[in-house]
Amino acid sequence: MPLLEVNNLEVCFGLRQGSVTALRDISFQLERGERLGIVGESGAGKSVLGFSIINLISRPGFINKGEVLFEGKNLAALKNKEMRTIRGNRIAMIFQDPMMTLNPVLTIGDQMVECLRAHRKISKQDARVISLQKLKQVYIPSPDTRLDQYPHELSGGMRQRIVIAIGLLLDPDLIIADEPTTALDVTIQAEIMELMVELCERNNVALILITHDLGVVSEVTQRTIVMYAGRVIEEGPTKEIINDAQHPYTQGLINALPQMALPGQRLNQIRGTMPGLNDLPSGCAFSPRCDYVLPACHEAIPALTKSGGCNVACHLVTEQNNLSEVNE
Amino acid sequence: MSQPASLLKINNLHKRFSISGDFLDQLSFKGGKITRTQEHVHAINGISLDVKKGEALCVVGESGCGKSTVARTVMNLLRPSEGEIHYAGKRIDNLSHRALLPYRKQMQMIFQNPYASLNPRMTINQALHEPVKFHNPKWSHGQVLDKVHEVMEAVGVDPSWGVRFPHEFSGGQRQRISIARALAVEPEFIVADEPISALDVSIQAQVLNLLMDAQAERDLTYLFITHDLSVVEHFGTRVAVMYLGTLCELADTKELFSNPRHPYTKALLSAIPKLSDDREPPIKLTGEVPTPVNLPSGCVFHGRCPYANERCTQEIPQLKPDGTTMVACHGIDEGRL
Amino acid sequence: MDALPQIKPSMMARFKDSHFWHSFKRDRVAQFCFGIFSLALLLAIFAPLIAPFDPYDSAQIDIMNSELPPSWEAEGDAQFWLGTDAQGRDLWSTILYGTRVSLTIGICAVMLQAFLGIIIGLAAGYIGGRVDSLLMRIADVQLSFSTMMVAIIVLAVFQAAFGTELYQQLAMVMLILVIGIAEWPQYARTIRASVLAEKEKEYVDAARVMGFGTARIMFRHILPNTLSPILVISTVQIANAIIAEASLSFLGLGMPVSQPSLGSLISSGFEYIFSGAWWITVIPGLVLVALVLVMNLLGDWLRDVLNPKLYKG
Amino acid sequence: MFAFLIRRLFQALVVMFVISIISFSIQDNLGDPLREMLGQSVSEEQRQAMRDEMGLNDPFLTQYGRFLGKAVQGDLGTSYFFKEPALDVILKKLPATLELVFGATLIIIVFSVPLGIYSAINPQSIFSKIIMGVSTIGISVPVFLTAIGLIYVFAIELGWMPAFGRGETFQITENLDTALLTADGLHHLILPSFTLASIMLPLFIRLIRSEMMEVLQSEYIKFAWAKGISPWRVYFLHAFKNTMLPVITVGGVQIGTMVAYTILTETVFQWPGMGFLFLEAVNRVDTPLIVAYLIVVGAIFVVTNTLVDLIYGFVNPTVKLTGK
Repeated sequence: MPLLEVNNLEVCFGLRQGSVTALRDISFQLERGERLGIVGESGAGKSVLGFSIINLISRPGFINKGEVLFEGKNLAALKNKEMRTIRGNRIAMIFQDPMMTLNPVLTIGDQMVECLRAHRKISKQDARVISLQKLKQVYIPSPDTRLDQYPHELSGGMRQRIVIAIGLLLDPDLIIADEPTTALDVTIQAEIMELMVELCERNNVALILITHDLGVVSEVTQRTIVMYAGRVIEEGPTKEIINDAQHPYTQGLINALPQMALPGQRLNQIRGTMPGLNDLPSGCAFSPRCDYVLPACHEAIPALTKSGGCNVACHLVTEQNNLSEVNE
Repeated sequence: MSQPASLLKINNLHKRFSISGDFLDQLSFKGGKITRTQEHVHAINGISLDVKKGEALCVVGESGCGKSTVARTVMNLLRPSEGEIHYAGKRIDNLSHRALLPYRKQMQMIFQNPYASLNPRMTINQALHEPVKFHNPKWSHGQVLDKVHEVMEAVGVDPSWGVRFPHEFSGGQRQRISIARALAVEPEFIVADEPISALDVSIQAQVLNLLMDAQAERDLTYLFITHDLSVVEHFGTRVAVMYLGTLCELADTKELFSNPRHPYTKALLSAIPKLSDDREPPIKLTGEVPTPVNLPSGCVFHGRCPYANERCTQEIPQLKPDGTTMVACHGIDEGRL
Repeated sequence: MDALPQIKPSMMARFKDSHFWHSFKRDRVAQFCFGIFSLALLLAIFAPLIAPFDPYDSAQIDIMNSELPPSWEAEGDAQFWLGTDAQGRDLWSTILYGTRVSLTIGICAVMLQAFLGIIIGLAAGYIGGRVDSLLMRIADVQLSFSTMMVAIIVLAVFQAAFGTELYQQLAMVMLILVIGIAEWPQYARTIRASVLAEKEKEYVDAARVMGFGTARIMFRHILPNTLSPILVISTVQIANAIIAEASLSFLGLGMPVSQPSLGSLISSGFEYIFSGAWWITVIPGLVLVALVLVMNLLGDWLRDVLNPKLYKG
Repeated sequence: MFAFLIRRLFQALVVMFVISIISFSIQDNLGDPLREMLGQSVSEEQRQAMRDEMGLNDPFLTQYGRFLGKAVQGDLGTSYFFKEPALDVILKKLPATLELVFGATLIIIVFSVPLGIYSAINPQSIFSKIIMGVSTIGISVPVFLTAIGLIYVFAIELGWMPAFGRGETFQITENLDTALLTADGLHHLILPSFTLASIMLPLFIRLIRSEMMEVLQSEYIKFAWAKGISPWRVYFLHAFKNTMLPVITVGGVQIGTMVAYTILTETVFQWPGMGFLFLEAVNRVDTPLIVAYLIVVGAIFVVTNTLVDLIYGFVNPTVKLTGK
């Protein structure tokens, strides 16, 4: 049994103008200890996906359809009280901006101890000892003084380590990290990413890394999901996606990176912008920006189909595969 | 290193911000005595740079290194605490508002946040007309209109959209409009303060290409501020690397990427996430980033530098040539690195 | 990219297409409140034409008619729809004139507040530094004393100094001045906060880089962006000013009984409430509450629609 | 801490200076102390002599200096009406006003916190909508109308409550009594306290609600949920502590308003406090009493504002009162 299995997940936001579907037909699996990247531009729905796994989408969003099976248990159908025993305990979450994630009026110690005591019956002293140990694991200098400090007394990189330490407190099986290094500097980002990989490997923790940065994904994850306008458009081993992307959008995204063009040359750009969720074009959402558009692209939404080692949602790829099959 | 071709020259620039509040906040009661202490953020500590005509000089550094302060000081949005700024041979940092006006036409700026850089209550037309009219008061309405159309087309924005308000556009489009506004007064020098860092990857490429096209067509000179080294490789003629308000290294782009000298530049380059599998592991920097309030003595980087020695903790390194590169490092000076 | 209409939209078309108008069309409460407020405004403006009696004209008042209950009560007189007050004035006419007085004072006082507050707030926010800290310190002290306190003290002192007679002649001007001046910090702080938030935005830097002058940036670029909070606060401030006027009149520091506002009318009726003449207090009281309530509801609605919380920075 | 103290001290001095100038001008210009003391029958010459003797013809600054010197010693003149030191008269009435403020504050805290939090947590529930509706009506009803309404319903129609006065009091010392320690006093206190609370209560409910709703949107609350801690802890520790910061600031400002409204409340209920006394003094042109009231109220403001700032610094760890 996979650790996590998401089946046909659909998430909607009920707005005054009617409901908007933010995620459509999302399915994927995650094995124990596996590191999965979810890549997409802002508005693609990647953060919403992260939050819907632990059933913590902010109002007015809600899971409309589908299931999130964690060790076979459907989290989408759990009651709040049961869900609470999983959040922070079996599944931990790391947020984007460490400056905003920690409560400014509580000490680091308070915020760690309360998390432990919410899930385990232990004394405050014992909880402090465990907290201290986890702070050491994330290489925080002089950890015992940190416990009594307030967040505003620490730097951004340090705070993100503390957030990671809080995530690790109860030895979870899965960590969901939502753009954990976007708000940090490059040199700090490299450190934090290395730390996360190290910790995941050492404790056999699965990781879902949500990011817009293909570079980070290629360094950290084993498998990658590419999202566009609320759908999965390509899914497969990270190496294959980076080196041999099949979906025109993924290709465009990779080619647009400055390192993919020759120094001093114009960059390869994708034209246009991602459509809003409430004015999606008919057919494939990428079709208005796609250079290889087929008539079918404007009519039907392509389904995720197997192609090589990946699953791709693109009419062109499907057609080419069919052709080569016929030829053989 | 002054050359006649330099358009902008920054001489030993310092900028400090007081963070001690007013006079009363600065007083404290220690050991029975009232003492007055003033604390400053040392945003820029003695930077000298010159931007040559027609080039794109990139200033790179992490948050808090003072790169944006350099941009804002150059544009006279801030007054330097020390040092001088010369534009086309004339000192401009001490000019009055009125005396600056001709330079405002020649120097323009593009900002980071496309959502804040356009006035939400002004249509695109208003936003573009106002500066053209202001700097060319003798122009007829038709001339102004022509100019506005010309720049809108140049940045790929349909002139018929001019009646709309900024909130009706996406981030990338707004950034195009901001660029159009800067181009509208026909400047020759543009300071771009992180113009693409708030945009999505696929849009970043569009805007970067636009800036490169504009440079080619209009013979522009850029001072380009960014935290993203990978962008610099495409854009910059030369690169200046900043750390904690000081200049570590200044080199031609190719030279910097193929042969970085300063330990900080090396670490920065190695930290860029790469798509290829075969890259070396990033250089690990130890220690915390110091705050610009209490600057470390000596080389500002010594606390995190793996090669720091006694001299680095005491003596501030000067920018010295090493081949074609200028670098401020005792290790290189001594031939240790 | 999508096709767009080529024509330049007119002000009216733009207003009709705005979020503001759309939410107004959807919101029944807002429409109702706006209706009531407009009605009150019309009644107040045309009070001399509508009112059956002139309460300021002593020739029309007969003391024999005093304390008559409303016409639907057993002892009511059909001539006086809402009954009469203790001096024999027709209550309906007096309420119309009272609303006129209350609204005049409320609106004029708020205009004065807005004038002072916008100028001080803009200056403090944009210029900053010493000017800012001095102005805001004064505002803090003044706010902590509260408008009511300042108004009561100032009016009490003036009343004692002028003597009651002269004071009553000047009452309306005094009320407008006192409420208008005492409340400036509310405006100034709101404007300053939004100016500070706006000043940080890059469009202001862009304007400075263009070489525009301070006045042009302050009034043409920043001020229009602080209009939302100004509109919201103005609505609520009119409500507050009306309450303040009523309270001061109730204490006998406001409008005289001969020229009653809603507050002084209620005050004059309070003595008779124990003897059963409830209408002199209750009816103007209801009018006052209704007037203030619709202003507050309109303010709440505006706050939701224009969302000036965004300007908190 | 040092800067804070200096600034507070400075502010207090400025406030008291302004008040003293105002007070002195009132004393100087309102009413003629000689007429109050001597009556009409004294000749003009005798008056001039008296004026010289009393220093009433001295330059303004000399007179002001003398006034200040006396004021510092607690001598604010003698009330014309009570023929007693004005400060004593005021201070004797102080407990009654403080009782009222205390009662109202208690009501405000007891009701606004739970109601505000409830309506922030369940903004869509019917009960929240009722709370919000009632509180909008609440801020729209002037305090004297609330008072009249309460008297009419509970005192006249139902007869449950006394309509006015302070009832029996418990004498602690000769000049200090309290209605809080007798059943009758407490009974009398109920309506005025609710009246006084009625202005602030809706304001605080709305403030707590909006601040709490904003806090609940924040990242750190989302993170607290993601940690799986109990809702009770999220709402009442994580969210509430952050909600309190702006509420304390506003609360400090509102204390002034509250004291101002004691004047109205005391007038309607004929509650024998400072406010009622002040209004009587205004009508009698009892200048020393007016002055004494101004100075006492000014002192109360300065003290409470300092306290509020101290509490704020205590709750908010990012503000350091203890200095660098």
